[in-house]
Amino acid sequence: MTVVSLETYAENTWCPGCGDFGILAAAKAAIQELVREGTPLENIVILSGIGCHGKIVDYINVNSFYSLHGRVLPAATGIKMANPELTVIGFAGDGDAYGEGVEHFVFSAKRNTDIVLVVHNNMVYGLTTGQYTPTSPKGYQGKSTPKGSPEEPMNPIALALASGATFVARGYAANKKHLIWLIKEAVKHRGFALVDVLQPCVTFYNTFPYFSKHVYDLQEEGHDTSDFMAAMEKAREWNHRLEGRVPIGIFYKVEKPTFEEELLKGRRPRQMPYIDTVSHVLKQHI
Amino acid sequence: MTVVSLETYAENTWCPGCGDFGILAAAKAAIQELVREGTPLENIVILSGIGCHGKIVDYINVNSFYSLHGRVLPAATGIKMANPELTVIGFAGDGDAYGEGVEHFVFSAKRNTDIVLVVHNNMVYGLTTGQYTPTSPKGYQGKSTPKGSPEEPMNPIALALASGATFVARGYAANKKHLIWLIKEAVKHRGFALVDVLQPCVTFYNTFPYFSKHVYDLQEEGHDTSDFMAAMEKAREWNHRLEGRVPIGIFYKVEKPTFEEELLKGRRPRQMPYIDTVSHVLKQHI
Amino acid sequence: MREYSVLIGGQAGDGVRQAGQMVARIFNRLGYYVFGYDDYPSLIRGGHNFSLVRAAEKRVLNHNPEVDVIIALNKETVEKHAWRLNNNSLVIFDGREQIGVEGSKVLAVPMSAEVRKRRYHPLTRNTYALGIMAGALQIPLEILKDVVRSMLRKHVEENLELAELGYEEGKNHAIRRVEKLDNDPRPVLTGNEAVALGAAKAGLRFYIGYPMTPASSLLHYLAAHEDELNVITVHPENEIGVAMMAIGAAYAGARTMVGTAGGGFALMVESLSLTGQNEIPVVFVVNQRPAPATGVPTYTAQSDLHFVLNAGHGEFPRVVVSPGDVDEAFYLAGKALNLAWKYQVPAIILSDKHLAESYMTATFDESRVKPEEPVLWKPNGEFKRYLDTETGVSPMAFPGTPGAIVKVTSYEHDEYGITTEEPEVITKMVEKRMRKVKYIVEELKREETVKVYGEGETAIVTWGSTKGAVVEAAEKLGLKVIQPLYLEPFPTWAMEKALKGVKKLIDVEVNYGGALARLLKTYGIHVDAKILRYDGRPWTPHELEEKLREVV
Amino acid sequence: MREYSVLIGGQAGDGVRQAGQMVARIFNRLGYYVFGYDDYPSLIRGGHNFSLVRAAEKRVLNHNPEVDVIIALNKETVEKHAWRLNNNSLVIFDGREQIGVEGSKVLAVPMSAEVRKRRYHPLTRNTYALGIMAGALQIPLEILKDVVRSMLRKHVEENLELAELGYEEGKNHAIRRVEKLDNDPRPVLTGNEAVALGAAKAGLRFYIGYPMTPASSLLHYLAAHEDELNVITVHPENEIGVAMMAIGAAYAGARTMVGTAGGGFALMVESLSLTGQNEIPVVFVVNQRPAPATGVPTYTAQSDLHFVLNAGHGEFPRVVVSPGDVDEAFYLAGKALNLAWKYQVPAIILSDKHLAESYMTATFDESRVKPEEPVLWKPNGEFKRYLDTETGVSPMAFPGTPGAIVKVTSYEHDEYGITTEEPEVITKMVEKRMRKVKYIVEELKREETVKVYGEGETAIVTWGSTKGAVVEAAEKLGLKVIQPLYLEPFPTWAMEKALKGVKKLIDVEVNYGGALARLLKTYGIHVDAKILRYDGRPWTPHELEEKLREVV
Ligand SMILES: Cc1ncc(C[n+]2csc(CCOP(=O)(O)OP(=O)(O)O)c2C)c(N)n1
Ligand SMILES: Cc1ncc(C[n+]2csc(CCOP(=O)(O)OP(=O)(O)O)c2C)c(N)n1
Ligand code: SF4
Ligand code: SF4
Ligand SMILES: [Mg+2]
Ligand SMILES: [Mg+2]
Repeated sequence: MTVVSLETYAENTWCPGCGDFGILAAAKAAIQELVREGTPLENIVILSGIGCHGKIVDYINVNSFYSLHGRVLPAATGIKMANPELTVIGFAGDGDAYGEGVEHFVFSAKRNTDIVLVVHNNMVYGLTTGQYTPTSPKGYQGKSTPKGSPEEPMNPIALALASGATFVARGYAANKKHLIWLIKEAVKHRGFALVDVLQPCVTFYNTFPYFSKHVYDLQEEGHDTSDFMAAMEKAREWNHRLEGRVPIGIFYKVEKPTFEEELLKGRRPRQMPYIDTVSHVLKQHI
Repeated sequence: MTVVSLETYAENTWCPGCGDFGILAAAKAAIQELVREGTPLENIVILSGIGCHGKIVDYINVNSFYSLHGRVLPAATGIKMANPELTVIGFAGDGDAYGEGVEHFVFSAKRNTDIVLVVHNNMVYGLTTGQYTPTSPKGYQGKSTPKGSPEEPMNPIALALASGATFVARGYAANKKHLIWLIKEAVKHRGFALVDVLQPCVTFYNTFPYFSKHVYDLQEEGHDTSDFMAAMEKAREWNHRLEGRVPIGIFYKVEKPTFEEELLKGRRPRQMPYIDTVSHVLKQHI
Repeated sequence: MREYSVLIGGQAGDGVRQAGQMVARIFNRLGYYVFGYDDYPSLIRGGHNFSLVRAAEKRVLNHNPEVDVIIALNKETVEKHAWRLNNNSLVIFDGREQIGVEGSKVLAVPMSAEVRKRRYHPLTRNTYALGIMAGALQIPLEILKDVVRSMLRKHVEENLELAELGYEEGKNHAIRRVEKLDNDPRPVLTGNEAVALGAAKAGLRFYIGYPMTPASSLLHYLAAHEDELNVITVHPENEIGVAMMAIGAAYAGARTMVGTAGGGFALMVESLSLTGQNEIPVVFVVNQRPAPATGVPTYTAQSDLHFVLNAGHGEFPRVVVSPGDVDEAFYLAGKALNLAWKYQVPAIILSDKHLAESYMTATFDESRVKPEEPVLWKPNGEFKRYLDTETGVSPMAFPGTPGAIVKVTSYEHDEYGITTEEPEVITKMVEKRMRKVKYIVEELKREETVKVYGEGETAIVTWGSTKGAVVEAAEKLGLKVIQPLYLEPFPTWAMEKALKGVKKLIDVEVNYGGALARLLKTYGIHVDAKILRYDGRPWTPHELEEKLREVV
Repeated sequence: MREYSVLIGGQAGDGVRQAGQMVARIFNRLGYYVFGYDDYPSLIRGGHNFSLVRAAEKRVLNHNPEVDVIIALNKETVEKHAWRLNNNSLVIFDGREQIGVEGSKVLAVPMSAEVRKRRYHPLTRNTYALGIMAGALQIPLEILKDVVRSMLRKHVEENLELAELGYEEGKNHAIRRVEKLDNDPRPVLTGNEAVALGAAKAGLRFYIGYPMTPASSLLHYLAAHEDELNVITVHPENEIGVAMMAIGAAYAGARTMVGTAGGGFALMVESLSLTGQNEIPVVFVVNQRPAPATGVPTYTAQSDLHFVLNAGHGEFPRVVVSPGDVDEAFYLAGKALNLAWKYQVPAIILSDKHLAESYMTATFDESRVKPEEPVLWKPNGEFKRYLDTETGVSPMAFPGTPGAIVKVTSYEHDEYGITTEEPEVITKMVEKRMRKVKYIVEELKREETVKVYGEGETAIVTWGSTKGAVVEAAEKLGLKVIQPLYLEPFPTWAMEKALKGVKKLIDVEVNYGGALARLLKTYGIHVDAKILRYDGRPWTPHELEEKLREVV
């Protein structure tokens, strides 16, 4: 059994100890397993936004689309609809996916495009030096909010649920095995799959100590992933304050038709022939 | 008791019978009552997006900001934070608020800015001739989706709840009295208030017959507006299919600090003096 | 030149536009060249809409403000447009009321009443009116019936019946006989339709659009013709979604076009810049309308030229084409898509409401447009998405290709697509991308990039839809007309040739500042006078003639 | 001219930038003019960062690539920068290792080890190094201590202790004595800080920004100084939110500025166009960096000029200023805010990474900037938000004003702000708005709009931060320098004057295409040669001198 190498020559420039390493390791392992299980490597495409997280595409030797800040999802949707045979996995930051481009988050969930979104949720803008993001707790003091963030954090799990996502999960960057499992489950799920990952930023917001103590596994404790209201309850159990227990695992999972199925209705864009003539249409204009 | 006149000379160009007339009448009546109850007319500002609904600002003789498509909310937020004494009421379309600019919707709810958003939810883009919007039912055939919309509709009530809105309500354009009450309640509420209004578009999607039969009043049937999960249940009871009963009224209402309170911390931007010198700051640079 | 003009006026919702198109088709089948202009405010019901249809022996690219027939679906139409009537003209009026219009014959027929009586769909009234017109102009009834059958899907029998009824009435008041000419009927297309077909012929796979006047009809048209054209249409959440989906789809190998007006394009500017960095080909249709901001959404303008030429942060090559009629729209749309793919650059089709929504006789040769081959990676050796080549164009592969790892990026990068901050690599990659301009120019030198009409020492320079009115006015006055079809890369070589012998150059546009004149100045070409309007209305030859006489 | 240059290099996270600023302040207190340049890749820890600080008797606006002292916080710094050393220079190296650098004295001190031993914060190492430097350059220890006390908030005692320790070691290896000059210390500011203070002095009330290098520090600075400057800062969901909030706040009467880089500005373009239609004054700071797209985010460029000049659909007046140093940044920020409010137009402060983040001695006279009165409505008679006046400027009122109903709109509108589609009204309103340009120009004619340095028949034309290097190189070569401070409305009158007697004109910029040269061409000014770079790095006088010699 050979393992495909996913190394690139790009120098890794994350801070030592950054939670992103955990996500990178899990993502690579998940991709390797997917390939081993039969997905052609060339059919895998990863995307990223702009931020520390975004560098992940430089570190995995697979097709990639390093997008704009906040714009992973519409690009991923375009890729998937042009070639539904591809496995499309987006990596985004919390500033990226939940802030700058949250409209695409809402709509990807609504459409149920068959793509995976892994959010490196470090509760800060890492690359621009630690300002508050949509998931920072109220009162968070970053350079743009020295008096403390004036806003309650967003609850992305609840938002994904309310937006119509069919697979909603949370992982933790330090739980590699669990995260590999989540990413693979998300890939196997037909439809939009959110994997929000608690990703401590050791430089600006080191949440490792807290999360390592307080995360618990939803699946271990028992949770009905087909029950929307139960998922919503669980989503509301914790919301980005370093207080209380933090559920990780799959919150919700249901099957629904995907966007590209409904859009393409069996057409295969890459195989469709170019038209030879427009004369049949011109006739309608006479 | 005198009633302030809110007429303008602008010719009304809505289609005869349009649900927008109901919203206009209710909005005017609500404003008149607010003025009668003590709000200075000059302290009221209304905004609109672009679409049929947008014309409402031309039809009410009060301060107004005819915004861009999808951009009512950030403009409203800017107005409110620069002058918290103003009563700020935005009117937006469903394409406008739930599509083009839905990120601002999520964030206005999250921030709890003390503004009102009245959405003319006709489930179509009216002004651009009837294409599907985020709230059109799946399968809706508009000119951009002659084969039927490939997407499930968005549930704006659920989205507002998940985003953190503190006042979430639905009205019906044909229930004027109820709508006046809702708008006034929304204005009186301290924080972000959504009034989603079922607004039949007689030209492209005449839902009057359906709604007139199927709406029911949440408050009449009894509903605990302080219970988030109950509100979420009610939100999910109906979602833009012409099927089943349609709850209107207040889904949810809680008190939380507002954005401008948290941001301004007592400062009054319009009263703050201009600084005379920057020498005290320059000193720090020596 | 034999020519006829017909105005149909009524309220929004009265089917004025369709009636106009039917008139155009009638004349088309009589062998005439046609042009139809729609004037409508931004509302859905009510207000005042009118269509001006002109038919002529020779190709016409503009409407004539003066008309031979007015079909007045309401009284307002007569009041607003009586000034357009010439002698021996006819007014077909829906009503019993006797209205007097000097020098014209008025046929007051209570059409609505008749339609209501029969409980027919209100829009059948238009066919009734067209029947009257056909009768009065002695146009064979069969032609009208044919048009009804080919254009209408619903209530066909009722329409045919009313056509006949109207015809009988019209016959009794014949004012003239429109002769049938010896030409075969040709397709009548709007600019948007021509762009759609040109792009489809060049291999368009996805059209992605968010509704916006005057680009919505491009989305609607392609959506309605998906299966006939092998195009898939998508209507996303907003214009940022549009542009980013398009870039994603093109990255995956699908020829993709998006369309919008200036305001929607404004939201795509960051994405446009992305295509400049990641070298993914996307075509943007930008249909101008009066701005800034929402402006006057259903009217026309040419005020986004410099915006489109300079949109996006940073420097990167782009192609900007400017069609002036449906033939050019067809060819240039095809060319834009091909250039985008051959050079991996964004291409912009800059049109405007007047071209996008007006309909006119098409005479293009569709065989001239086909998908041209991009530079594709041959699966031997290593794949580098940004291989530094002589032309600056790197062979492409798409995800799903065994052996190729396709890494694209918004960052400055090396040949593999890995981020770089090294000054030497940055320099090299900037030069790689910018080098393409030279090769695009070489290709364009083999194309028609500047059109010249007529000759003489006094020339008018113009662009886009305005060329229709300009060429016609210039013909009358014996002036030369120069019309660049490409605005970027700017065809200096062809302009130079076109300007040979020109002593006086007059600029005609639909904007305040003279955008083309400003552009020309960057290339060392000075105009001697500018004729500009910026009221949302297109120039007509008649108005222009006057203005031109003043400056010539 | 007495001048010294110091380089501090290390990893991101080592506090290189702050150490550089401390060096600058030390020399500042010695009466020198200073300039500091930071070079850092886009990462948070690791990589290689360096600061180049130059101190001189005369005002300097650029760094010197050659240095007298290198403070090497790691070995990489020595390897990368040894070429910069001149004779009799000093390397202060953190380590025990003996490293040889030709012609220079190397002081290897195990500073980290020492810091670790004492369990001090790792960043205190920098003060240790500065102590050594102070000792070796015979700079009074008290000055360093003063700088520590004024700049550092944490671990002050430890830092003071290490300063002393280092000083003692450095003293033993003194290489030279930096004389104290007879000047008072002056404020040392970055371009962003100067813009912040200039705007604050002109009455700024809200600064709204979404983080983006190199504009983030403008947001951070104002956020940190809210109470000292009476400014309120807001960080919204994205740049569209930023721009729209700003327009809302300005509509409500608050002077508001936003700031971003090219990519963020790209997202504001639709809103910019809105300000063109609704005439609400907003100031946009656009700090350029290499693009397209994400590009090279922490480096510099001047490649957004035409984008900024032409951004937005439709035609509307705008003001674009281009500061080249902190004094100009202060004045022009104030002026931009005042012009925006006096003429109700958008104003853009076009800067770049090199100016925005480099720090230098400020010599401006703050009394020259203050809030200038906009045209306000006097509460008598009817209020018309878009009253058509001679200057095109309509008296403003804000919501909350009894008697005034303030209706603003993105649509074309009449004087009350009610939507119009009437051609006459459209024409009138377009002209009303565009008329303002004339009055802005009249005001600008009373301002310094073009700077001229030196004289001669050969002149260099340049803009923005590049002027620093250009002026210095030109001085050496005896060339004249012309620097427009306003790019829109373009000061043709002042350029004409500046160009009098110039026979040869050389353009120097940091971009590929020669953006300023292209702009000049539109105004009939031709450059004879262009000296361009586009590798993300600013020009230095030394490099320029060489290039200039080639073309002069
Ligand atoms: C349109 C735009 N705005 C702003 C930026 C600047 N920017 C780069 S990364 C970043 C924040 C990233 O935060 P997040 O998405 O949470 O990613 P992280 O760095 O935390 O992984 C920002 C604001 C940008 N690149 N593009
Ligand atoms: C950025 C932008 N995109 C598109 C448009 C075109 N447009 C105008 S109104 C409208 C749809 C309006 O639909 P909705 O918000 O539901 O309002 P309604 O007309 O139904 O009241 C669109 C797409 C625009 N004005 N601006
Ligand atoms: S700044 Fe934070 S998120 Fe970014 S690499 Fe460092 S630790 Fe990771
Ligand atoms: S199109 Fe629909 S929403 Fe618009 S005015 Fe007519 S009925 Fe109302
Ligand atoms: Mg983050
Ligand atoms: Mg709607």
